[in-house]
Amino acid sequence: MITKTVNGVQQALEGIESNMTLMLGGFGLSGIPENAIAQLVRLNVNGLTCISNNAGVDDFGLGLLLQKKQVKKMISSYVGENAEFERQMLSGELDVELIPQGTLAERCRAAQAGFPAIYTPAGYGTEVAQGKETREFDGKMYVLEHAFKADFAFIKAWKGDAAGNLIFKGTARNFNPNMCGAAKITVAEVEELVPVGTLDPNQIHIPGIFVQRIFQGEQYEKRIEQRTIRQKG
Amino acid sequence: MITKTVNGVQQALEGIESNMTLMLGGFGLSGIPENAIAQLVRLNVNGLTCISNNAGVDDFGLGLLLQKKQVKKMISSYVGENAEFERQMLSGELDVELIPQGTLAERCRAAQAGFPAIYTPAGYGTEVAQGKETREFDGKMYVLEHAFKADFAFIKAWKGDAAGNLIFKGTARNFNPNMCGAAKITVAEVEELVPVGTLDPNQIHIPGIFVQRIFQGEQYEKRIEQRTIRQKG
Amino acid sequence: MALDKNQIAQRIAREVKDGYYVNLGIGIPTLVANYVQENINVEFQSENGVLGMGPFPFEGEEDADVINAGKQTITTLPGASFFDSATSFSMIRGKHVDLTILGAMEVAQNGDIANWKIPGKMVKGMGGAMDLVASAENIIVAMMHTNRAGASKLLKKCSLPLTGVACVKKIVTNLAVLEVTEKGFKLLERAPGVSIEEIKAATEGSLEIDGDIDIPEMKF
Amino acid sequence: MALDKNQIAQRIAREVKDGYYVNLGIGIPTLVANYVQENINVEFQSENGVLGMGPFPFEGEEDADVINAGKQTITTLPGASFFDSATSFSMIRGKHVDLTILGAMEVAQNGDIANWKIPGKMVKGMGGAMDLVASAENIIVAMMHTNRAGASKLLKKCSLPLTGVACVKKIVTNLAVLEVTEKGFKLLERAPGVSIEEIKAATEGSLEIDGDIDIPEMKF
Repeated sequence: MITKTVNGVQQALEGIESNMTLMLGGFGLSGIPENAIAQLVRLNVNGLTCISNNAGVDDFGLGLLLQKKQVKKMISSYVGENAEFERQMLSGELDVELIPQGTLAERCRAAQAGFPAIYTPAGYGTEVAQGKETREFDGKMYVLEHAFKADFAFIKAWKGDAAGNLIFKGTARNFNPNMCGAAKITVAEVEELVPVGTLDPNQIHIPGIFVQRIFQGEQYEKRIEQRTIRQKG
Repeated sequence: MITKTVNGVQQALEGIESNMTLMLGGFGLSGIPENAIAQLVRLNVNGLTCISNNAGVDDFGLGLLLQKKQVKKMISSYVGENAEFERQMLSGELDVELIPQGTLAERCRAAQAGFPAIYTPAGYGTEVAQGKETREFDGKMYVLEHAFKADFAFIKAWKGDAAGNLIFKGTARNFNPNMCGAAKITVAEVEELVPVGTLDPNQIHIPGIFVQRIFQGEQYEKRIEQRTIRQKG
Repeated sequence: MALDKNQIAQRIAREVKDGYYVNLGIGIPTLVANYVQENINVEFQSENGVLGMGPFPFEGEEDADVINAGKQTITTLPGASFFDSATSFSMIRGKHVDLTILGAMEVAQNGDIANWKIPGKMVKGMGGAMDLVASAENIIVAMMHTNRAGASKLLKKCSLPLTGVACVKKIVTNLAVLEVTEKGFKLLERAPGVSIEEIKAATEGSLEIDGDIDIPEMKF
Repeated sequence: MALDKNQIAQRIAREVKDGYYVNLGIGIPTLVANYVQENINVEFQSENGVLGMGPFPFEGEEDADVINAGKQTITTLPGASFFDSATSFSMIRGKHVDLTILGAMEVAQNGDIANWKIPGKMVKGMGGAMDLVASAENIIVAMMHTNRAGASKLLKKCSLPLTGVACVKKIVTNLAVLEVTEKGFKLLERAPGVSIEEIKAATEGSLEIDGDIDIPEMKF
């Protein structure tokens, strides 16, 4: 078995440099690589391009990197919950490329799976398709979208083992599996690193081959953005 | 919850007609839809186009359909274990389109996921690419391959529930998940139909939305093609 | 009398048929779930990766790992499943989701929709909306007939950047139910007590009316 | 003396490095697993959907649901995983598999490979071979230097229909280890006791030899 375990978040992020392109899993604040983000803040690398569906909130998630002006460009589908983000975007400090959510997922998957580009109907006839090749198949129009190229992918999983195998929980899965193996180096952090052989080979969401480094995160806040409840009875 | 359960294999195959295009899961004889194949033989539909990685053996799997000359065309990656197949192919009775295994999987997945076509490097510069569009991305050449269009997909899973959720076992998974939702009607047969709520929502390989009909197969032979063993001690 | 948001949702719920997989956008569409007929089977998909969404959790049972696309804590029903984002949009792009209900800033009489960007204002992004409108077979828009300034949102041509082209099939507003046809917005139903004249006045796009007297009031 | 099949496999095993994910084709490549150094960590992938393959099962422990791409019953090792065919070829196409070892009917001096079809004979199909050779960064061919008729299998140009173009990096035969370079087949090693003249005679393609005396015999 090939071992992917590293000794904590410091070793996990070795090789990170300013101006790199990063993929970060998560939807809203759910399933985000909290420990890797904290380490990016500590390392104070900047000029980063971040591929992530959302941009966190002011004081959590990618918002922490934005506060410290470490991000040069965001590639996201929705960035609506972050005042500092808004300020930097409107002032022109931050470059933002908004792309459809399904296109974001599939450009990651294309990188993971060795496809150079995909044809998707999303965004045809809109400004998202401007400057891009479009093409008709069976009477429907599609836009050619290219696979992402990233240096690091930061993944948050629920459980994992030393072989790099990952299991996700609930909707914290989201983009995480699609980003595994989609960058030069995939770093997975897990809530629980379990002994090899504990995970059922039949029930592994991401085989270890897609992961280069794995560690158990020191702690997880797992903040809830919209706490919606109903009354009992 | 939307219920997909049908009353056995007869109801599962309602609507099957001669000259249809079918997808059939399985690799070798592992994970093949044994009950659906038996019913296709009973219904005696013919002129079928079968998309399936392999063609079974003389007296099992798709070989049963070939024996009865129900198949007009096979789209497969490897067909080497079947004498009747060879006879029909060499005599010109059977049309055979051989395509790379990864291309087969991804043309199914494209149909499932609403992609019209994909660019794959497999087969570039070979006769597989003849007459097909080729294109360079980043200095590497790719072949444009189109999504399959099929009438029925016959899937074999290990466990499933009335919602159509499926779990596969071991390497019997193979093409089965990629064919779910890739045809107009997806028919899943399972070894065990379990009560809804039994399957962990986190551990479902194929969500029920990709399946139209599900039933528990009457019996499974699960024949082994190459029984390889080692000696104890 | 014009409908309120809950009544719009209630009217749209009648479009949700037995056996439908449905994706609900944020806002009025979310309310539709409250009004779906109890004797039919429907499953709600949320594009962040869940099928078989249930109601909000009871207090103390919220799970940060179980949310919907609006980032709200949710529960799941028996038969539910979780999956990754690529699989989620395979369901959408592959037309496995039967009905998409979403809000809009503008709809054009050819079915174009604009609902993600107002030039000069902070742009939050399209999220999954562009994938949904580019792929869904059946798209219903839930919105007010006019904007806050009183201007029609049913236009000859959208003025805002588009989310998708020629994709909207039906619109339910506070005033009317309309179908997008080759001739423009075909008036199907009026809100109770709302006159055809009122609807005409609030619709900038071409309004197609088959015999004025026959336009029925909405039923719930 | 020319190597036998097991010795070819044994020599190739030296090319398998610590941390490699390896895909082994049918035939001689399958034997490579028996000779991998014990002190390194390697995982074997089989394209039908398993990573972390172990040895054959003990009698009575065969499982029809656990096979390799050769349709043989296998076992899995701790840390193994099962997956679908699309994911399997994502590993291959996405260059996550480090090394592919496969057999060939012919290899050309530019790295072209032919191993799936002989015109006029029954064609069994390419299986996963075309995906493997089109994608792998590192491809080693294991084969006899000549065919049964004694003709060279290392050619200027393949005569059989190709499986892939300009993809083979290294060839290990019963006579030699050769690298595919811009100048042709570069002779790296000789089988013990096999002369350079013998190798020259058995190689139809351009053979590049850096100083005749220095070509070492293979080490195992």
